[in-house]
Amino acid sequence: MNYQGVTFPILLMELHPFLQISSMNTGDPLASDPREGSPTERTGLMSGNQTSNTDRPSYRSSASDSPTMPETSVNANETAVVGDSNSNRRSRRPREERTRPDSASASTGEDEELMYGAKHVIMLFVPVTLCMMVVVATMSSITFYTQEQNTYFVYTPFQDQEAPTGTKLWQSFANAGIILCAVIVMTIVLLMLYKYRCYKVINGWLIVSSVMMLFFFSYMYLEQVMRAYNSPLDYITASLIVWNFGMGGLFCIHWKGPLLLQQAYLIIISALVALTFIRYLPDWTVWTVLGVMVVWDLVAVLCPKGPLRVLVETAQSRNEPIFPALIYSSAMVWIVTMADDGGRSKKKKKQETKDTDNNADEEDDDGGFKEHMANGISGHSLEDSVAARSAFQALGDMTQAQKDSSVHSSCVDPLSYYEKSEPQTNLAFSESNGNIQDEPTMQRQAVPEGAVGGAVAADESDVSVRSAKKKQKKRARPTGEGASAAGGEGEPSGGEQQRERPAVPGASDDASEMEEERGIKLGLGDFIFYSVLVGKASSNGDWNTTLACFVAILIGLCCTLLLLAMFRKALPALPISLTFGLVFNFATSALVQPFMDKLNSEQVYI
Amino acid sequence: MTVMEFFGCTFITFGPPFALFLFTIARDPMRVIVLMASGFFWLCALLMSSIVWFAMVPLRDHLAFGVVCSVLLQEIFRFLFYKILRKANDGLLAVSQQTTEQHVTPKDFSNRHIMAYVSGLGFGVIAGTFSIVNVLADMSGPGTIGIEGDSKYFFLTSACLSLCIILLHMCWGVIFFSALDKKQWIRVGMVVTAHMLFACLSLVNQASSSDNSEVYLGSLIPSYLLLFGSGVAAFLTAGGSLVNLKAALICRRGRYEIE
Amino acid sequence: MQWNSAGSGLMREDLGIPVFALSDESDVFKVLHKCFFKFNLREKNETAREYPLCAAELNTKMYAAIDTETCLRRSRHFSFLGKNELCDPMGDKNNHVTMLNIPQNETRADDSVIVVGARLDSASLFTLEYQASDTSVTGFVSLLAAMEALWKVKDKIRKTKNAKDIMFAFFHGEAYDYIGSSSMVYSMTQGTFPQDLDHGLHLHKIQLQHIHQLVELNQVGYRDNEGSLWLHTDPNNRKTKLAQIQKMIDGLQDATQGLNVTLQEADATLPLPPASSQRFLMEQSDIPVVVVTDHQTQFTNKFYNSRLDLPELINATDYSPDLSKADKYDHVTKQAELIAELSTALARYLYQASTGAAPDATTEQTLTANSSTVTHMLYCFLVSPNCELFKETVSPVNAESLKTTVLPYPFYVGVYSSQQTRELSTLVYSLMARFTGDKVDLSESDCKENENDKRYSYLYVQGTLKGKGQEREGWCLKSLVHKSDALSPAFIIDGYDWKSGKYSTWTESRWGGESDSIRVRLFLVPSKQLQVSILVFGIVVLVLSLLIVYWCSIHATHIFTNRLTGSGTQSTYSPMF
Amino acid sequence: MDLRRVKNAEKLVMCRRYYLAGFFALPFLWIVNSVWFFQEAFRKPQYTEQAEIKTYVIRSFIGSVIWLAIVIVWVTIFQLKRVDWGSTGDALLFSIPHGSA
Repeated sequence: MNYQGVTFPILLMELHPFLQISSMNTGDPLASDPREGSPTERTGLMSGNQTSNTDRPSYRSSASDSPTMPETSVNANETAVVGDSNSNRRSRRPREERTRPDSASASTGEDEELMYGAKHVIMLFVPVTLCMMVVVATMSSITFYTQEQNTYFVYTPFQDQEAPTGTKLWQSFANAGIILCAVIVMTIVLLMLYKYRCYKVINGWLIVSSVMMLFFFSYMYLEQVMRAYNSPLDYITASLIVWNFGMGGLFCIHWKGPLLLQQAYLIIISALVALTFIRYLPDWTVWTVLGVMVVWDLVAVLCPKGPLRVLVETAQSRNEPIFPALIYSSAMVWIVTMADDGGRSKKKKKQETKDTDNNADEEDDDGGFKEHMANGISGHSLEDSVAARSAFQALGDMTQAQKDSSVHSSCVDPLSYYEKSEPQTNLAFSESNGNIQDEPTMQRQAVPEGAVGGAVAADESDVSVRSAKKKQKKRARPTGEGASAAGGEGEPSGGEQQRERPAVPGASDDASEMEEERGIKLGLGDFIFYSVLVGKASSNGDWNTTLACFVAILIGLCCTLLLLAMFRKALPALPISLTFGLVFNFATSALVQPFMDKLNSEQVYI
Repeated sequence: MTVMEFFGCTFITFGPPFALFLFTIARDPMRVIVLMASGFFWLCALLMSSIVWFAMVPLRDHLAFGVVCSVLLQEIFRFLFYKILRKANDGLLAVSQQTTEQHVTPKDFSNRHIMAYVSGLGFGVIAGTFSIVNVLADMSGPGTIGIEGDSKYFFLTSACLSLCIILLHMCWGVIFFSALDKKQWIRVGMVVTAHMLFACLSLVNQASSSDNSEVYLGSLIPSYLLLFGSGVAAFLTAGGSLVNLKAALICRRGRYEIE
Repeated sequence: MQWNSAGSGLMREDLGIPVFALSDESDVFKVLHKCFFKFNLREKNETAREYPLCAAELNTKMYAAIDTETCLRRSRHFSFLGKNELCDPMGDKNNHVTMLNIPQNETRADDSVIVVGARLDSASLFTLEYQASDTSVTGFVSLLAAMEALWKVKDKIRKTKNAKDIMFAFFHGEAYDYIGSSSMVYSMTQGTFPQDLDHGLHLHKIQLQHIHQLVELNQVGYRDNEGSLWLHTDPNNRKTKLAQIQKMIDGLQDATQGLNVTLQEADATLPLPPASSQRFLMEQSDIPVVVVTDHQTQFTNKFYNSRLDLPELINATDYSPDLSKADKYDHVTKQAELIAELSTALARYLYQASTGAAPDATTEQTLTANSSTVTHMLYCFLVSPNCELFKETVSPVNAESLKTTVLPYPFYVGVYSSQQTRELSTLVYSLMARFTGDKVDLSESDCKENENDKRYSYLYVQGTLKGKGQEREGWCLKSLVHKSDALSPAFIIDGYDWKSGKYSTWTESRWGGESDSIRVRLFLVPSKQLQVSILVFGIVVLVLSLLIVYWCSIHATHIFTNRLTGSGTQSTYSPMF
Repeated sequence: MDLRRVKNAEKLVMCRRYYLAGFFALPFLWIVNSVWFFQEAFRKPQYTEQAEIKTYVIRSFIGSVIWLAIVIVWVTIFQLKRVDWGSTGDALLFSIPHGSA
C-alpha cells in the first residue's frame, strides 16, 4: 500500500493540514465518525507536551503548574523559526539524498504544502479508494446488501417502503434527525465521562466492543459471501477463518502488527461498517443522513459553541491535558513517556521494556502512568494507543448500550450490535492511526494537533505550528532544548533516543521520517461516509454514477486539503466531499445518465 | 456479452491508458491529482451539456445538438482547467526555482507539457470510461448483442472508439495548452474543430445495423486518421521530432538515462 | 397391470435442464421469428448457419436438492439471517359433507356411513398449465351434481329410521400419492375426523369401522362407444366382502334404469385401478369398494395428468361457433348431459343404499341431477372461472380476485398451508355449501360459526343478482360441509421413516427470489473465433501499449527535447516523464 | 508498526507472543509472524535475540504450513463426502447450498 511506500522527510507544515483533517474527522463518538476524540486528544497532546518538561514523573502535577506555558514557549520558538528551519534543512539534505535519491527537498510557504500535500493526498486516496472498491464490489456482487429488506436500525423508526414521496421525505429527515440526536447525545455523554474520569469502565467496554465487532462483522460478511456464491462451507472452516481474522485484527489493531495488515484491517472494517449502513438504513434516510452529517460536521467544527470546542475549553479550563482523562490518547501518554525518556537512561527503559505490554489496561490510574513513563517508547505508544482506542470504543459501546438496551426486540438485536460497533470502528481507526505512527511522529504531531484542538481559536494554532516546525528542525541538535522551548522538550530527546537505539544506525532517521510520513490521519468516519455514498450510488447499477461520485469525493478531499493548506484553520473534511458526491450522484443519475445512455446506445462520442 | 469479449474490449479500451498511467503518472502524486482534477472538470462539462440537452426538450432526440453543445462545453472547461492549472503552476514554479536538486514535483510544474498531457489524459480517461463502462456492464452475460438487429461488431467499435477518444483527448490536451501558452489561437481552434469533427463522425454510427457493419469503418478509419494527425501534432508540440525518435531508437537502451 | 400405457412418465424424469412451456402466443412468436427462423433455421442443403446463432437462457432457480428428507432437514438449518426454507410439503384441504348431523354425544353405529368420493386435483408438468377435464373434473362434478340432487330429498332421508349416513368426500392431492385420502384415513384412525374438537357440540367422529361402503368416481369423461362406464372392484376385497360388493354393483346398475348410462362390472380379476379407495383398503381391507371409471383396462384418456387433458376432447365445449359467452355458459354440452345422467343414477343409488328402500316415483323425479348446473360447473371449472355460478358462490372477499381471473383455476394441489386454501378447494367447498346448505337470514358479519354448535359451518356468499342491478343478494349458507387438512401423514407423524414409502412425501422446492427469478433470455452467441480474436486483439493492444509506453518513458528525455523553461536538467522537459 | 524502530528485546517479545498465540488455533498469526519477522531473522546482521527469533519464525512457518495442509485436506474431504454423511454433513454446513446437493 502506498502508505509506507513513499519515503520522504516531511515537514510539519504539511503534516499539519492532514492532522487537522484527521482531528476534525476522527472524533465523533457516535455517528461512526470519530470527529470528536482525536482533536481533543491532540489538544491534550499539546498541553501535555508543553507541560511535560516541568515535571517528569506525573503528568498531572506537571499539567497543573504551568498554565501559561504554551504561549510563552511558543512565542519563543516563533522568533527562531524561519532562519533556523532553512539552515536545518540544508544540514539534513545530504542524508536524505543518500538514503533516498528521489526524496523531496522542502521549502517554506504554501507551495511547499501544495507539493508535499500531493503525496499525502495520494496517501489518502489509496486507502479511501480501496475502501470504496471493497464496498462497491460487495454491493454489486452480493444481493443481500441491495435487496429490499424490512429490518433497520432502531435509530430509524420510520420506514414504510411504499409511502408517498412527501411522507418518505419527512420520514427520512426524521430518521436522520434521530441519528443526529444520538450523535449529539453521545458527544455529551463523552463530555460527561471525561468530566468524571471513569477510565476503567471505558477500558472494559473497549475490548469487548472491538472484539464483538471484529468477529461478528466478519462472520456476517462471510455468511453473505458464501450465500451469494452458493458455496457450501463447513462450520469448522468458517469458525477457523473468523477466529483467525478476529484475533489477527485484535493483535494488529490493539497490540502490534505489520503496518500493512493494520491498514488492511482498518479499511476492511470501515468498509463493513459502510455496508452495514447501506444495508440497514432506509433508502432515503441514507441520503438525508449524509446531508445531515455535512451540516453536523460544519457545526461541530466551525461553530464557536461546537462540541469539539466545548470539550477543548473544559479541558483548558481544567488546565490539564484534555484527553488523558477521557481517552487514553496514545499520543498523550507518549508525551509523558518521551519527556520521561528524555530524562532517563536507556538502561532503565531496557529493564522495564519487559512489562510494557501487560500494563495496557492499567493506564487509568496514575501509577500506571508512572510505569509507562519509565517504559520503552515504541512499546508504549502502541499499548497506550490500545488503551486509548479501547477507551473510545467502550465509550461508543457503553452509551449505545444504555440507549438501546430497552429498545431492541430480539430480532433487531444484531442490528443494535452493528450500531454499537460503528463508533467503535471509527474510533478504532483514528486511534490506530496513532498506533501506526511511532513516537517522534507523535511527538511532533503533538504540537500541531494541539493547534488543531485549539484551532477553534485560530491564531493559536498557527503559532503552535511554527513551534512544532521549529522543534523538528532542532532534531539535529540534541542539546539545550529544554531551556529554549517547552514544546520542543520532548522532541530532541526523542531524537536522541532514536539515535541511541541499537537498530541499524542509518535506518533510524529514515525510519523516523517514514513514521512521520505515515502520521497522516483520516478519520474512519470519512472512509465510512465516502464509501456509503459511493456504495449507495452503485446500488442502482449505473457505473457512471458510481464513477462520478468517486471522482467528486476524491476531488472534494483534495479541495479540503488545499483549503487547509491555505488558511491554517481547522476544517471538517466531510462537507466538501460529501456535497460534491451528493450533487454528482443525483445530477448524474437524473440528468447525465439518460444522455449518456442515448449516446452509448447510438455509439455517439463526445 | 461473453467473458472473452468483455475482457477483450476492456483491454482494448483501457490498455493504453493504463500503460500511460502506470509508467508516467502513478509515480508522481501531483500528476495523479491533476489527472483526477481534469477528470472532474470533464464531469462538470458533461453535467452542463446534459443539462442543456435535457432543457432542450424538442431537441432531445436529435443527438447532434447535444453533441455539439457538449463538445463546446468540454473545450470551455478545458480552458478553465488550463487557467487554474497555470495559476497553481506559477506559484509552484517559484518554488521549483529555489530547489537545485533533482525533484519530480517542481519539475512537473516547470514543464507545462507534462501537466498538459496529464490533464488531457484525465479528460480522455474519464470520457472514454463514461462512454464504455455501462456498455460493458449492461451486456454482461452469456450472449452478445445483435438480436435486436445491432451489428455484431458493436462492442469492438465501442471499445476502439473509446480508446480513440481517450488518446485524442490526450493529444488535444498537449496541443491546446501549449497553444494557449503561446497564444496561437489557430491551433486552439484546430483542437476544437478536431474534437467537433470526431464527435460528428461518430454520429455516423447511428446508421449501423447487423446488415451494414461497414458503417463503422466510416467512423473508425477517419477517427484514427484524426488520432494519427493529432498525435503527430502533439508529438511535435511536445518537442518531439523524427530525429529524436531515430536517435532514441538507435541509442543503446539506458545510455542516456538520468536516473 | 399397467393402466396408463399412453403415459410416458415424463414428469418423473430428471431432465437436468429447465423446461418452459410458452402458452402466450406473443412469446412463441418472439422465439420463432426473432430468434429461431432468423438465425438458426437451416436450409435443406445448408449444413449449419454461421454465427451468430440465437440461443436462449432459461433461468429457474430451485432451492431444494436431493430429496424431501434432506431439504426439510436443511430447512431447519439455522443462520444469523433466520432460517432459509428450501421446500414445503404439498397438500391442501379435503372437503366433505355428511347427510346426517350426528353430534358426538349420540352414537354412530358401525358400518353406518356410505362414503362417496372423488379426487379434486390432477398433476401436470408445468406451473399454471393444468387441464384436468377428464382426469378429475368429470369425477367431482358428477359427484357435486349427485350431491345437489340428493340433498333435494334430504328431509326424507333424515326422517327415515336408522338410515345410513352419506358422506361426500373430495380428496385433494391425489395425483401425488393420494395425499388427501391418506390424510383423511389417517385422521380417521386417529379419531380426529371430521372435526378435531373435543369440547362443545360437534359432529360425531367417523372412523374406518363406521364406513359401510365406499363408492368412488374416477375419470368418467371418455366413455367407450356404447357409452358405458365400468365398475371396478378389488380382488382381495371381493374375497372378504363379496356379498356387499355384489349388492352395491347391482344397486348401481339398477339405479341406471331409464337413464342414458350403462354401468358394466369390470373383469373381477382386474386389480383396482389407481384410486383414493386404495388408501382406505390399505388401512382396512374389508370396506366394500366400488370404483366407477370410464375404462375397463387401459385408460381411455390418453392425456391423464397432462396439460392436454382439454375440455374439447370430452365434448365439454361443443359449442356452435356463433355462441356468445353467456350462451356458451348456458349451453348444455354432451358431456354435461352424460354426467347429469350419471349423477342421477348415483343419487338414486345412494338414496336407496341409505334408506334401504328404492325411491318412490316422486322422489325419483326430484332425485334428478340438473344438467344445466352440471354444464355450468363444467364451464366454470374448465373454460372460465369468471362465470355466474362462481360469482354467486364465492364469498365477497374472493369476488375481486375472481373478476380478474381469465384462465381456469389450476388443478394442482400446491404446497400445504394451514391458513390458506387454494381456489379449487375453496370453490368446491362453497359449491357444496350451496348445494347442501340452507340459507339462514344472517348478515355477513354474523354469518360465522356458532360457538356452542360447531356441527354447522356458515359461509357467506354473494348470491344471485338482485333484479337487474349489480347488487347481489348475499346468502348465509348453514351447512354440514367441512374442510380437513390434506397433508400427508408423513409430515405429521414425527420420526416417520422417509424411506418406508408408506405415505406420500412430496414436497415442492422453493423458487428463486427476486435475484434469480424464473425467466427466459434470448440472445445471440458470437462465433468462437470472433470472441477469441477480440480477446487476443485486446491483449495485444495491452501488451504493445505497455511496451511502447515503457520504452517512451525511458527514452522520453531524448524524444522530447524542447526547451520551454530554462531551469533544471533535460529530463525535466518531457511530457512523458 | 515498523520493526526498524523497535528494540531487539521488543522484537523478541513480539515474535514470541505471536508464536505462542499461534497455538490457539491461530495459524494466521503464525503466517504473519513468519513473514513479518523474516527479515529480522535472516536478513539482519547478528544480534543477541536473533537466534531465538529465528527459531520462532521457523517454527511458526512450519506450524502455519501444517495448519494450511490440515485445512485444505479437511475442506477437500468435507466437500467430497458431506453428501454421503447425510445429516451430519448438513449439520456441519455453515452455508446451505441452494439447488445443489
